[in-house]
Amino acid sequence: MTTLSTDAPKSALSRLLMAVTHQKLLAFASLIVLLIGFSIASPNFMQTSNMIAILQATSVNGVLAIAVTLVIITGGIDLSVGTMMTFTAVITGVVLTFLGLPLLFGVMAAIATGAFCGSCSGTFVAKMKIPPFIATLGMMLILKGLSLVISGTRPIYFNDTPGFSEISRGSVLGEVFPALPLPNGVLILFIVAAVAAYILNRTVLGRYCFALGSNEESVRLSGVNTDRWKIAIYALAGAIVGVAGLLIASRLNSAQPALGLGYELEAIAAVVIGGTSLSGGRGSILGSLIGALIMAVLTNGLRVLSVAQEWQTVVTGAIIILAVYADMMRRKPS
Amino acid sequence: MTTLSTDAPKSALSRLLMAVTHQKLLAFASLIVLLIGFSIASPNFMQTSNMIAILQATSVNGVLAIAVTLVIITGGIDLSVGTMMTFTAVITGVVLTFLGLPLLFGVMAAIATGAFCGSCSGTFVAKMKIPPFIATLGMMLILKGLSLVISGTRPIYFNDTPGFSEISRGSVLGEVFPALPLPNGVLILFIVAAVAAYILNRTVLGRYCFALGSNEESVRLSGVNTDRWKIAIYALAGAIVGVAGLLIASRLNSAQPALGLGYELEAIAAVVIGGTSLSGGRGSILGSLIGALIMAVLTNGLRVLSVAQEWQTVVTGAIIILAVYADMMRRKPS
Amino acid sequence: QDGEVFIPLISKGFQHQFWQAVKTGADQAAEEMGVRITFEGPDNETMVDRQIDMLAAALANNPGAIGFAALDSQAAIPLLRQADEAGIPVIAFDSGVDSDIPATTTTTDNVAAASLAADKMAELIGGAGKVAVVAHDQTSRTGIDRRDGFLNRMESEYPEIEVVSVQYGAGDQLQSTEVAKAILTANPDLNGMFGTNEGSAIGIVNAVREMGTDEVTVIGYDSGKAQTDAIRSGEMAGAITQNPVGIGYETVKAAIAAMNGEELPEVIDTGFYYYDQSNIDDEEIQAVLYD
Amino acid sequence: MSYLVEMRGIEKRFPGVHALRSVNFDLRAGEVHALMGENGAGKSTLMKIMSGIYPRDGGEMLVDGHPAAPDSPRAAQRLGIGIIHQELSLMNDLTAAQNVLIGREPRRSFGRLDEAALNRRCEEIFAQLQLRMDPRAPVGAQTIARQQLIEIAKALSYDPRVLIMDEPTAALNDAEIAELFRVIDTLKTKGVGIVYISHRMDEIKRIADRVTILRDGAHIDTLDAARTPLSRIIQLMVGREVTQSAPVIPDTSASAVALEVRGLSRGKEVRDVSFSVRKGEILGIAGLMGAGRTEVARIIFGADPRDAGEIRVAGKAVDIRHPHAAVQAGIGYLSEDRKHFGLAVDMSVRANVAMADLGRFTNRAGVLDEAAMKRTALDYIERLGIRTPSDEQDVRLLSGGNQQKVVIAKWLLRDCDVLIFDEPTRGIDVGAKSEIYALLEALAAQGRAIIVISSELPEVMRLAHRIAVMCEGRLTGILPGGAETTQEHIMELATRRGSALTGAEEAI
Ligand SMILES: Nc1ncnc2c1ncn2[C@@H]1O[C@H](COP(=O)(O)OP(=O)(O)OP(=O)(O)O)[C@@H](O)[C@H]1O
Ligand SMILES: Nc1ncnc2c1ncn2[C@@H]1O[C@H](COP(=O)(O)OP(=O)(O)OP(=O)(O)O)[C@@H](O)[C@H]1O
Ligand SMILES: [Mg+2]
Ligand SMILES: [Mg+2]
Repeated sequence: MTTLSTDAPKSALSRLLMAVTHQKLLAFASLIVLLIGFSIASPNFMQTSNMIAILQATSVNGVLAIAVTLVIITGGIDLSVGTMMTFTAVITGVVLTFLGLPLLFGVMAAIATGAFCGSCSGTFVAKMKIPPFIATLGMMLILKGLSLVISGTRPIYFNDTPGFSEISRGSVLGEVFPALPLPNGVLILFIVAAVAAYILNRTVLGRYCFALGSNEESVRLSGVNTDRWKIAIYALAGAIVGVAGLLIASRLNSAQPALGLGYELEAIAAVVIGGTSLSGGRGSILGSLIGALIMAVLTNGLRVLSVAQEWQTVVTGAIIILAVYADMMRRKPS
Repeated sequence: MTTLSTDAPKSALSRLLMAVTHQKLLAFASLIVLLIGFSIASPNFMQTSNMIAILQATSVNGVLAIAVTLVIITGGIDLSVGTMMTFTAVITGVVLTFLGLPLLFGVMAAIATGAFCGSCSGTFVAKMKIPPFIATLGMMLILKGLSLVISGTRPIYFNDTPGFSEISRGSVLGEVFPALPLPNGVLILFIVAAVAAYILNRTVLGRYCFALGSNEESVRLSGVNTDRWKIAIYALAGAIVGVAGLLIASRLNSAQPALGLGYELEAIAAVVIGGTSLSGGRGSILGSLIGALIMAVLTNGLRVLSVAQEWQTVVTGAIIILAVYADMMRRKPS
Repeated sequence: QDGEVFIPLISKGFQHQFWQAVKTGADQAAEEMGVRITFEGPDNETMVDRQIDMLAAALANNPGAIGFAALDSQAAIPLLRQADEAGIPVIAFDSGVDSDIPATTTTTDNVAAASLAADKMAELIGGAGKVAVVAHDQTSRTGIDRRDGFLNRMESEYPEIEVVSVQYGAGDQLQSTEVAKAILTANPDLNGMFGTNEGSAIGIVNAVREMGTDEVTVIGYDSGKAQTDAIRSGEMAGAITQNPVGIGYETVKAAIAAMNGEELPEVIDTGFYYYDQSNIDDEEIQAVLYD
Repeated sequence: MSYLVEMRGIEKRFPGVHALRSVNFDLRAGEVHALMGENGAGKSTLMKIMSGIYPRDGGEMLVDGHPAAPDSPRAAQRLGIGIIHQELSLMNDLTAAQNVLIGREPRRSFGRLDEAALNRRCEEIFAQLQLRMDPRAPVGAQTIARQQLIEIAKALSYDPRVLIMDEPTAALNDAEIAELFRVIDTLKTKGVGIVYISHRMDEIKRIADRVTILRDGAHIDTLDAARTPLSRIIQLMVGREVTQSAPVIPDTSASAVALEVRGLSRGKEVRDVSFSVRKGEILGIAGLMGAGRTEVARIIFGADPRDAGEIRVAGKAVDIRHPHAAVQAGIGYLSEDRKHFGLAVDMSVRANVAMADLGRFTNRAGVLDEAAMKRTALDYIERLGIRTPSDEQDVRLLSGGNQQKVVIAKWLLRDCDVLIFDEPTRGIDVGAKSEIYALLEALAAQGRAIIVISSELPEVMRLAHRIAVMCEGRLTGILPGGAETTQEHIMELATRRGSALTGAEEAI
């Protein structure tokens, strides 16, 4: 019932703890239960390398989920994140491989492309009053097609930019603390999450995010230029999608133009499992992060257990429902 | 502002005309513009056989869109329609091919299975208070897995039930009026649409559909057993999905257990293009039908024009946005 | 446009490199023989009814002949019959259609190709040990044939080799990477892995790279730059390749022959090859690789 | 004497709020029992317990002398208890008839609806209320006043033995109030017991038989309405004397014109409206329901488009197409519908107060200064007496009147040169009302131009320096404020239909 957005300033750690205990307790508890369950079921599950594998598997979906969280809190939805991620990767490929520019330009191109695509969706929604579902569905198709057109329907490899695959695979942290060989991709996920949470809870942009989702008309009648803020939020989400594009391109050392469809549902699912309401006005980055982790743990665990693929799907569906049900149960008395 | 639901009783035809002119004018106009445009661009487009192909391509998505419309009007969403359709087809396969029961049992099994799955989703939403997005996402996964489990991951063919493929492919109408060789599948789509529109606008169930989407709390405070009605609506939607399962199984003369993912987005898109609001309370079956037709005409037309496949996607995305924008423009002054 | 011969090819997919290579071959033939082709396929190999809609739209355009790679051969029969009645020859490609309508089928034997992969795997790991399969699809014809070809060969010929896990990554490189990593986690003593298409094979290579294990023998399928690079660098032991360009080329060629009423063999086998570091630069192999 | 309903020692706690402390309340058949108290005193909470919406934490409730504990609205309906809620709760996409008879639709076989019978029954109910409304009219397109009437019709349609009315007249004006009172009289003669909550003190004298007063969640007294002077009731409610003063009308003829509108038109709702307000002046706009006052304000504020007309702020023509343009030009507008247009109810008091002026709390990097926002919010909570456990409470959880105060705080903070208040004191208690009047007067004294739209004539006459009157979209006249203008003068202009327009010109 309460949102993280309105808490008084406290130390970051105590806020995190508070959030986990008060807010996300059960989504978090579901995560713990899953971890314990899988550890008992398979001795191979709880290894450092597998934990790192899970975190790495979370990184792309986690970043996408963070982007979608912002849009969902405004009361919208973004179906284009999957193909937009691919599109930013393809543009990065054009900049780095076709044009041969230095790494930094590729990074900037991905983020700028994402922000631009996001602001297009935002304009459709805010200025042209197209329902977010349709605006971003259209964007999803347009970007999917454009990725294929620009890349000539073949992958673009980053072999000429040696540092590129380090973006996700290298481990800056591991170099400093050899005991903590966390891949950069995971580090980037956490940094994006921290920045997004800060923006959401501490800045005007974040405030309007919640306000638009809560009651857009009332915000408009408060004399706020709601259109402009909405476009800004979609653009920010797009920029974050650009980061996801970098992560996936770096991990595959290539821009795969056909990839991307289906990632949007997974990201939205992570957001909703994390307790963000699809009707807007409520939600948190931490929740989405936990949601994305739950999904990654679930998939990884079932695979490590070698559960037959068809049953994996059934079990995943059932656990998603149960996890959210547990969360609902907790909230009910309030 | 107005809904089809609230019209005074008039003759069916005049209501239809009124609906088209007052309500869906622009979605309908978009459809006409597309038809004219494609006819001019390709002489092969406006042939009887191609028109029938378009209608047939609409039939499955149209029926799914009708099912989703009911759920969306209550303010929910149904992501499970695609895999639920497959699941009902698989169960039909079990009944007809594995058990060798007569055709009628297969038909009843499909519809009953759909209604049962729908009432499960409905129970998750109404009783367990799980957000519809998650409840039906879970169902989507569960049913996808179960279809594979039950079928043994291979298609079930209906070769032992000769009449089965007539359900969608035969033409009762064509036998009576040889000039009108409309396949049964299309006829069934129209019948389902007519029945659903009747239920929506003329029965208590339909009334509560709109009422729940409009203000659920107020309905509850009026002493209505909202949970029961909500479950009933999801079950009805499920039964309609069962019809779609029959149509696709009959068209492919087989139950394809892996099919279904992605159909939900297309159905929802048809609904939204048809003017139904995702926030509930407003919408019409006719609109969803037109929405499904727009999508089928678009896809078919671009193919007949031999547009390169990657550009087809781009154009489809852009036209969907434009069609809805045109519709918004019209509504603005009101 | 008038008088021009038009041959639409309805494939099983579009975006995958394999299908793009088929398209390249078809385009080549079309250019050489002065016909116009289109090449279309659904997003993934489950969308049987979407493929039927594509076939229907293709028939509306008065084609001279049709190339068709059936996702499910039974489902398309009414439309194929319609084509037959209209005198439009149908050429099946990639996999056959259970019907005598197609004038010919240009294909490779996926089962035999996967059996060859099993033989090579057995040879490389010394006839005993644990292997796993990352397949691209659980229900499509190619997915089933390649998986079963490999599994059956292992079972019948190499009793010492245990297949510990078969999982599916939808041909998506990222998903296949996660699948392969989970398999490696669950089976630290794994000796070999087989990926049934390009995406699956690259996924395995990625997983091995990210997990830092180097005792695993990887055998792939199809080609593509990442795969040939992995073979050159030794990360992948070798791979099976079909001749997708040849399939596309032969399909168009056969279509024109059929239009001209020429006699065609029942099956045009375009063959498959195993390639590794030793023969990757051979002319014969280079001709069938794509990237 | 037996009671219809008797509540004893009722306790209710919310997180941070002890809303009811051992409250006693009883209701006889055929009486109107007024429930009075300041904003947040616990009136709505007590009634929600009676009607089965909230469970009680302690105490007992007897219906017809038997213990009862309705645990749902449906259970309460079965006991014969009906309620008209303070907040509108209608299904906007449905028609009036569909709303009124929700759950009790006339049916034919197989769950088919008998829409004709539905509309007929609804028409009958409307006829009882002498309400002229098409049962087929969609509710979402109605003004709040008419929505309120639909809520009343809905409650009546249950034929309750106990009818709770929680501020039914807050959105109504005199004609409809008179109609409502007539209906109440009929109900009384039928033996229905009525609980009546209102902040309009004059109404208590007109219809109440007994009065119960709550303060801070505690039962203060139950008195005979006829024998207790109003001033005594107010004193018991507020805990102090509230003095009513006549307006002191300053001479503003020399001040600059702050806002001038000329020939404002939009469809049939607003036709050729022209007026001006000077700095330091309070202009009241009176009129009957649907006269177009809200529409004029929304057009000036850029919330709705206009067909024709010119708006000048401080002498300069401005082109206002969006509310943010209006705010930039120095115009603020407080909407009459706080729930839909005034508040983000899921957000905290602090966030809502700052909403219209976030720029003030933002540094160049876009980071918000929470501490400053907290200080400001606490300051307004103090100044306006907003009853809330903290500035971080969700606005949704405040009582209706306190929510209204939050909206007022929001616009006071924004500090515009021209402020338009549409029904600013809707649902606000007497004590707080006089505070708000004082605030408005202070703002005017600082040189702001203020427009107050109100359906309460006494309020307009108490506040306004000049009174503009509208009827059917036209401005029919502008009267001077002060003692010489009477209610009759205003009503004469408010009912002057189109044909009499020429006469109105002279009245200006
Ligand atoms: N659901 C709730 N959760 C928390 N606090 C609540 C809730 N409902 C009411 N309150 C608090 O209980 C107190 C009593 O509220 P109530 O709505 O009964 O006041 P009221 O007398 O009806 O006031 P008004 O005249 O403004 O309508 C208020 O302080 C309010 O903030
Ligand atoms: N949301 C709306 N949709 C349709 N018509 C409306 C709407 N709001 C107001 N109207 C109509 O516009 C006209 C002017 O209404 P407006 O609300 O401006 O009057 P008002 O003088 O402010 O009266 P009130 O006391 O009801 O607020 C009326 O005929 C009313 O029915
Ligand atoms: Mg109240
Ligand atoms: Mg008004």
